[in-house]
Amino acid sequence: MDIGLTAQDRAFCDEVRTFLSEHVPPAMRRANDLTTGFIVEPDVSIHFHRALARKGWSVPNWPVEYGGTGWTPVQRYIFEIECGRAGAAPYNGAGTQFVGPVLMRFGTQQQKDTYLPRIRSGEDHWAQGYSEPGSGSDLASLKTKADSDGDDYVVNGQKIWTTMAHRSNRIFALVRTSNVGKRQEGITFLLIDLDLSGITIRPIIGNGGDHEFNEVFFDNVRVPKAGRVGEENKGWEVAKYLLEFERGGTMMAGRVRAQFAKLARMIAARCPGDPDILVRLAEVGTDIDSMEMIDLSVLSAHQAGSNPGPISSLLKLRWSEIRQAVTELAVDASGEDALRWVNERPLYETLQLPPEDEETLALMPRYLNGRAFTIMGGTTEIQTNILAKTLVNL
Amino acid sequence: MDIGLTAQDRAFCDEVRTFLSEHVPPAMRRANDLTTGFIVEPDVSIHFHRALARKGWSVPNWPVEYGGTGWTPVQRYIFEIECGRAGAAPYNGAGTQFVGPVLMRFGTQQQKDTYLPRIRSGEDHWAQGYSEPGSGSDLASLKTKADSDGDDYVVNGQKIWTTMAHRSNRIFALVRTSNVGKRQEGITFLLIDLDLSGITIRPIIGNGGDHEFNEVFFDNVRVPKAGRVGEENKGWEVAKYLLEFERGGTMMAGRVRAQFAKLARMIAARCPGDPDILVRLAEVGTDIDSMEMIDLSVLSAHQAGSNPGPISSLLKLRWSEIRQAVTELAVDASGEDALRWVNERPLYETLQLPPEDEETLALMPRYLNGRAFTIMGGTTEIQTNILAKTLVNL
Amino acid sequence: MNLQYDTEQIILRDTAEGFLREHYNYDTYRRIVASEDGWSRELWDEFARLGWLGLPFAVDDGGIGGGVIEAAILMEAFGRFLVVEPYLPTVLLAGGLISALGSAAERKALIASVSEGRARLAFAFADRGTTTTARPDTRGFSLTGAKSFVIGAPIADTVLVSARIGTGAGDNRVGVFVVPTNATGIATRPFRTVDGRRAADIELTSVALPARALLGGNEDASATIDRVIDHAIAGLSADAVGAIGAMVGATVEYTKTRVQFGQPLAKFQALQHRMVRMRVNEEEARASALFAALSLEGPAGRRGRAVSGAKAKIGRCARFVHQDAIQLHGAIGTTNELPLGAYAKRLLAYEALFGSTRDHLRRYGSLISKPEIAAEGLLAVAG
Amino acid sequence: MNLQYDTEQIILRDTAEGFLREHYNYDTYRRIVASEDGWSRELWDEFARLGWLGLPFAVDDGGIGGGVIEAAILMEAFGRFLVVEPYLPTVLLAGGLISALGSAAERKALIASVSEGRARLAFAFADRGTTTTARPDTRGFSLTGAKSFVIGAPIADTVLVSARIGTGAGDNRVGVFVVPTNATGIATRPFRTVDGRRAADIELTSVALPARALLGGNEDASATIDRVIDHAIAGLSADAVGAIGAMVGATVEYTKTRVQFGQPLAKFQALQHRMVRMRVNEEEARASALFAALSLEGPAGRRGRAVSGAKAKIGRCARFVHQDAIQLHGAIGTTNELPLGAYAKRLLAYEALFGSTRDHLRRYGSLISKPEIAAEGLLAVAG
Repeated sequence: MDIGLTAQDRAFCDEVRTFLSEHVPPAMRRANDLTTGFIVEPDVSIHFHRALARKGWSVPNWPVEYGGTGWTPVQRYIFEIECGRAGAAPYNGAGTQFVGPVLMRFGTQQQKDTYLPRIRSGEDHWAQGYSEPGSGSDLASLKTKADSDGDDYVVNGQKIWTTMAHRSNRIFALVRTSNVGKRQEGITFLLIDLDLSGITIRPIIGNGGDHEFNEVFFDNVRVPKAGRVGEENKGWEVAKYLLEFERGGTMMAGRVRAQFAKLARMIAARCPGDPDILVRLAEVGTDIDSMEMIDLSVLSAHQAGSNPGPISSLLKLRWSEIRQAVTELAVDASGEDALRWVNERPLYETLQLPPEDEETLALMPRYLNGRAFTIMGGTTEIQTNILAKTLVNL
Repeated sequence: MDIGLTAQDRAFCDEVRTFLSEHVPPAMRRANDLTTGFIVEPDVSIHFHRALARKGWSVPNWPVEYGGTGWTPVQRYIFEIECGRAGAAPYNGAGTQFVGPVLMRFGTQQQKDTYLPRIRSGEDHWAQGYSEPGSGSDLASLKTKADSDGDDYVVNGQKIWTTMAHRSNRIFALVRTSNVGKRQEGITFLLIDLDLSGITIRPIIGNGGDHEFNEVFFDNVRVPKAGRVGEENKGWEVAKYLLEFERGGTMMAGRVRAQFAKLARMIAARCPGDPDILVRLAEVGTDIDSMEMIDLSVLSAHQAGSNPGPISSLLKLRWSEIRQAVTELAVDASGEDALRWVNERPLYETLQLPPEDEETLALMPRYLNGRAFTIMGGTTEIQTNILAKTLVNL
Repeated sequence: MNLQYDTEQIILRDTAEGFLREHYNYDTYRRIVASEDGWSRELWDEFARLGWLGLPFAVDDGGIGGGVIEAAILMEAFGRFLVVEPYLPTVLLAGGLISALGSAAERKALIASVSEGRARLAFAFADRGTTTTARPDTRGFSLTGAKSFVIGAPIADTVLVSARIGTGAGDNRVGVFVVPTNATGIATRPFRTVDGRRAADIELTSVALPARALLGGNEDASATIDRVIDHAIAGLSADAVGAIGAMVGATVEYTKTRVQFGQPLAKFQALQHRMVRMRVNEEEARASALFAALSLEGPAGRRGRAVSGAKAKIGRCARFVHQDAIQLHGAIGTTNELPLGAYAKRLLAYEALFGSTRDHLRRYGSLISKPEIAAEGLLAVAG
Repeated sequence: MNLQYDTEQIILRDTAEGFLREHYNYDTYRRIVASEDGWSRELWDEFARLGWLGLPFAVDDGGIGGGVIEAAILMEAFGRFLVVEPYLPTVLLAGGLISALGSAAERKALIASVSEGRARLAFAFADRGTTTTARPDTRGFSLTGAKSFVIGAPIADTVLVSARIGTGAGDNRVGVFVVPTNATGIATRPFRTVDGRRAADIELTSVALPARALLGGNEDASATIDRVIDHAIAGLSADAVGAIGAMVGATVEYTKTRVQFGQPLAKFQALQHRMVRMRVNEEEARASALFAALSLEGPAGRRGRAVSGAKAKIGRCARFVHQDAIQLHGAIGTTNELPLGAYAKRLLAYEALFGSTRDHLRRYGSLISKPEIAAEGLLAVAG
């Protein structure tokens, strides 16, 4: 066993740092620091994505033949850590991490040729159309229906919690194409252009004051069947494959470490001597260390070609809680000042204060929005139910 | 509203303090301080009980006609607090709090005449025979059977977790007299002399090293039917009435405050400056205050003749957790020294060390035994199930 | 000892809740919070008409003569219905100071204007950096200093300012001054708070005041200020209890109606146990707030133990409840589509105002760590 | 980076668990703990025969040449099977010091006697009150001082004692002395520990030692002592992970068989969720212990961060698991009828030995509060 980096790894790390120092300008760093939602506005992150694309790094997790980097798991891990540290803003994970892999596995040649390059380049921005008002944790109960009509499906219904739909030009959605048999067996996976007529988007404002979520209404929207991924009524299989990626499949360590370092800096400046704040910082730090170690064990297992087991739900469960703990401690460490509130978003466009005051104004919104970490992408309760079966064999 | 004491209350308080200063000798106080189990050995507490009996205070919660004190709820509360503060060791709550009230409600005149005076005087020491190896939380599944045979029941089976059975001369037990109909409808409540032939008692040693629990085996034990309380097969009704008393019906504040004060003294001596110990002490203190306030609201409701509602399970739930928190903080505040261990019990008979060293040796056993607070008398999980129905109406 | 509401108190509670249920729903709250000033004059006038603005003041001063329990009942209702009007700064803080420190004349004048809804006041007590001082001069006093986080200041016409009136070393007497917010030398930097209220940082630069601006006499007002702030904390604690109760109730109702996997969420044991804990926290919080209110008129030491204990305990209950309430609601709970988020923000503000949960745990801890105090029952403590 | 056990390591784990499963069940544990000395010579000899007592030592010194991972594997097995023999004091602490400080001759002599099971050692490092000092004299050294909580001392034939060898102010060099427990001037007050082990407080009064009693040379051994103690903590952490795993496993099995209200406890969702948390804690604890082991040979700062981090994290996991394991077992879990209580006691000892969870949170906190360290990934940290 060893937990060290090889000479190549270190060389790679230097290359990444050089790249980031060139392509993460202060403005982007500031936007990242002052973003109170989950996602930095695409009009900011697109520039970084394009730079990555030029370098051939925009889809590192894809196979080489599709424009992937062919990095070892360790290299991908290094990339994540360094991006986090540099304050680089990721662009549209829904496209690179969900749609891409799904198309490679289930897509037609034409779908691959059409969409993959546009994800790589950042031309397309994808939204996810899964949840519905009545179908959250119980996704299979979804009702949005797609009726076959010639070469089209006619889609009627409503999706909710579609992150950044108002910034996207396309959406992938689960729709009901049959009501016979098991609920899971009547679901189809559809790619839909958001500019089609009959689609309306209603914003949903989070407790943190940010507009990231939306309701998307479909009123007799004609979607070409060419947009269907996999066979009709076989969408659940596609969805399950995709959910695996959503549940912590991505490496969190980079992003969380960056937030944690920011927290440590804030505490060092604000209440350096405070004993219980220090102890809580240490608790979060040790939580991060142990979870990152579990991440690395997964990497190592992958490298060794063995299956890490039912660990993805555990990663989702704990990383989401740890991310909340970071935002919570930040609020507690700032006392009364954390109560000061500004309505306008994004903060980096409205504020003109000393940096530390600006960051203080971001803490409470971030805490409030962060309550969704343990809800979105499979609630903590659902993950726990899954783990009861898969990890504890109950 | 007011939370003050009347002049009479204060006078009463003085009377109680005077009585306690005379009848709680240092030896009893020490025994109380160094007892690591739940209950001070009867051979110690009997002396206090006799003194109470002489004063007419040995069964304060009983109606006056049965030798009760006729105290107001506030006076009983004061008595509890002062007894705790004085380090007075209560004697056989099973007799005074369970058997007594049950006999007054369900007992025959002969049973009352026989047993009540002996409980008042302390002549009898009662044990409780409820749980069985297969019947814990699910009490109604009990199997110990009593077959009618002339004027006797012939009892066969096994009880477990019978506290202090090895120090008792009598036991009240739930036995199965019928297997037809609902499980609850075949249960009978029996009073049994522990010196009857066919009874054997096996000690169970707690993780704290104390012998308080026992298994009691019944092998063709002939129990006179005169010992039956209530009708045959109606024992469940009796048991439910009694459980109400067990679930925090007694006022905890006195005992807990005494333990808490001891903890505060220990911390002041051992780690006065330690910030997180102080914060944790404060957390426990505020928990105690709020629970005591709930206790007082129950008192006040009783005084006003109104029903406090489904609060007894809440009291059991939280007081048991608070008592554990006190023992846990004591262990944490003593660091490595809490790991020092002595096998012999009771400590007050074996130890001859400086008082603070002696008390340190009691902390870990007390913590370990204390894990049973949230299990005995209805587990936390059972209380929570009950509260889900009664308090939250789910 | 008697902890039962009397008939008048039950009527007060029912009237308050009845009025607010009818006139102060979530949409009202959102409209008021979104408005320029962040308060509703119409509702403020209603509060006056209902006698709420004069509730805690002596009848002789033109008040209703209500006590600490009545104030707590009203504040709990305000918390339950998200009322953001400046009741705390105007009535509990400033009003409390005026009743305690003001001369008969000052009380008559100021209390009346408060009770009738004509005045909105604030109390600037927290110094930012150096101590605010009142230098006596020929025409009266000259105030200089900086106050931070003055709740209600942006919408107050008058702000009470605490300042050192002591002259020379060793003399640290503090006085409270009645200062019109438009006086020259005052710079107010207003801001919104997370729970939709208004507050401000205030800069005072040689603010010239007449001698009569000093509330009451020259005696040190420090002890009174501490007591009034404890009253405010107790009131805010009742407010928090109202918000906690609302969140618990909303969660129970939601889980009974929200169906997933073919049954209401309320049927899942894991969620039932969570909701039991929420209710238990509500009960504990309510009991703590009551103990604080009932101890307000006792000696300072016992008052401090009860008030800091309540702030520390209720702060922890509030944290637990707002987090679990949102979690059990799921995604919808993280948005402003439901009032849930507004309650969470109100409780987060409660936790940090007038000293954090941690601060009060420390204050309580230093008092309770004396074994003789730790051993005392609450009756003895409060009696 | 590679975190997979290699074949030898898997074999070691399986042999260890296999042997202990067969020869070290709960009854064995109870018998040994109840015995006068609190350890079994027969089993100790078996440990020697299996090569466990020489495992971490260099082949040249007569050891097996195993590494930190091998030691961790063995310690985890010891924790899983409640082994109370003095492996930690003899092999990890004293043995570690001897390999690090001893001359070739000292290593040959002492390591051999440890590996072959002939010697049981202890390390007295914690001063009670004043610093233990070694005064040089004509015949060698004279040791005076008091050491507290010396694990394994009552059953050791030799105890290593740390003492100040510095002469004059500013010179705080510390040396480690090899002291026979029967040397004159040594007073040993033995006691049992909650987890059934033996320890002692040791008084040293002018204990006369030959010059060769000083392990190695005159250089300051402080840094080595810190490193060896970190090794011991890492080993003890693996032991704790074994005990945690055993408690979690026992609880899952018990709830599957214990039937109440007509179904196994394991079917109740509330209990399922608790057990998931227990397993998650087990995984986190295991990961932390692994990170600590893999950082032992790195620079002191990184080693300290990993070891204190592991002690702090695993301590919290241990607390959570032992409490929930007992609660889910119900009454039987609070008694010595099952091994559960013995595991709980072992974990409680883990939490308090070599610095409490809180102490290590503080040590870790002071290291991690530097943002540049907080930002670093573990690979970078350890690499």
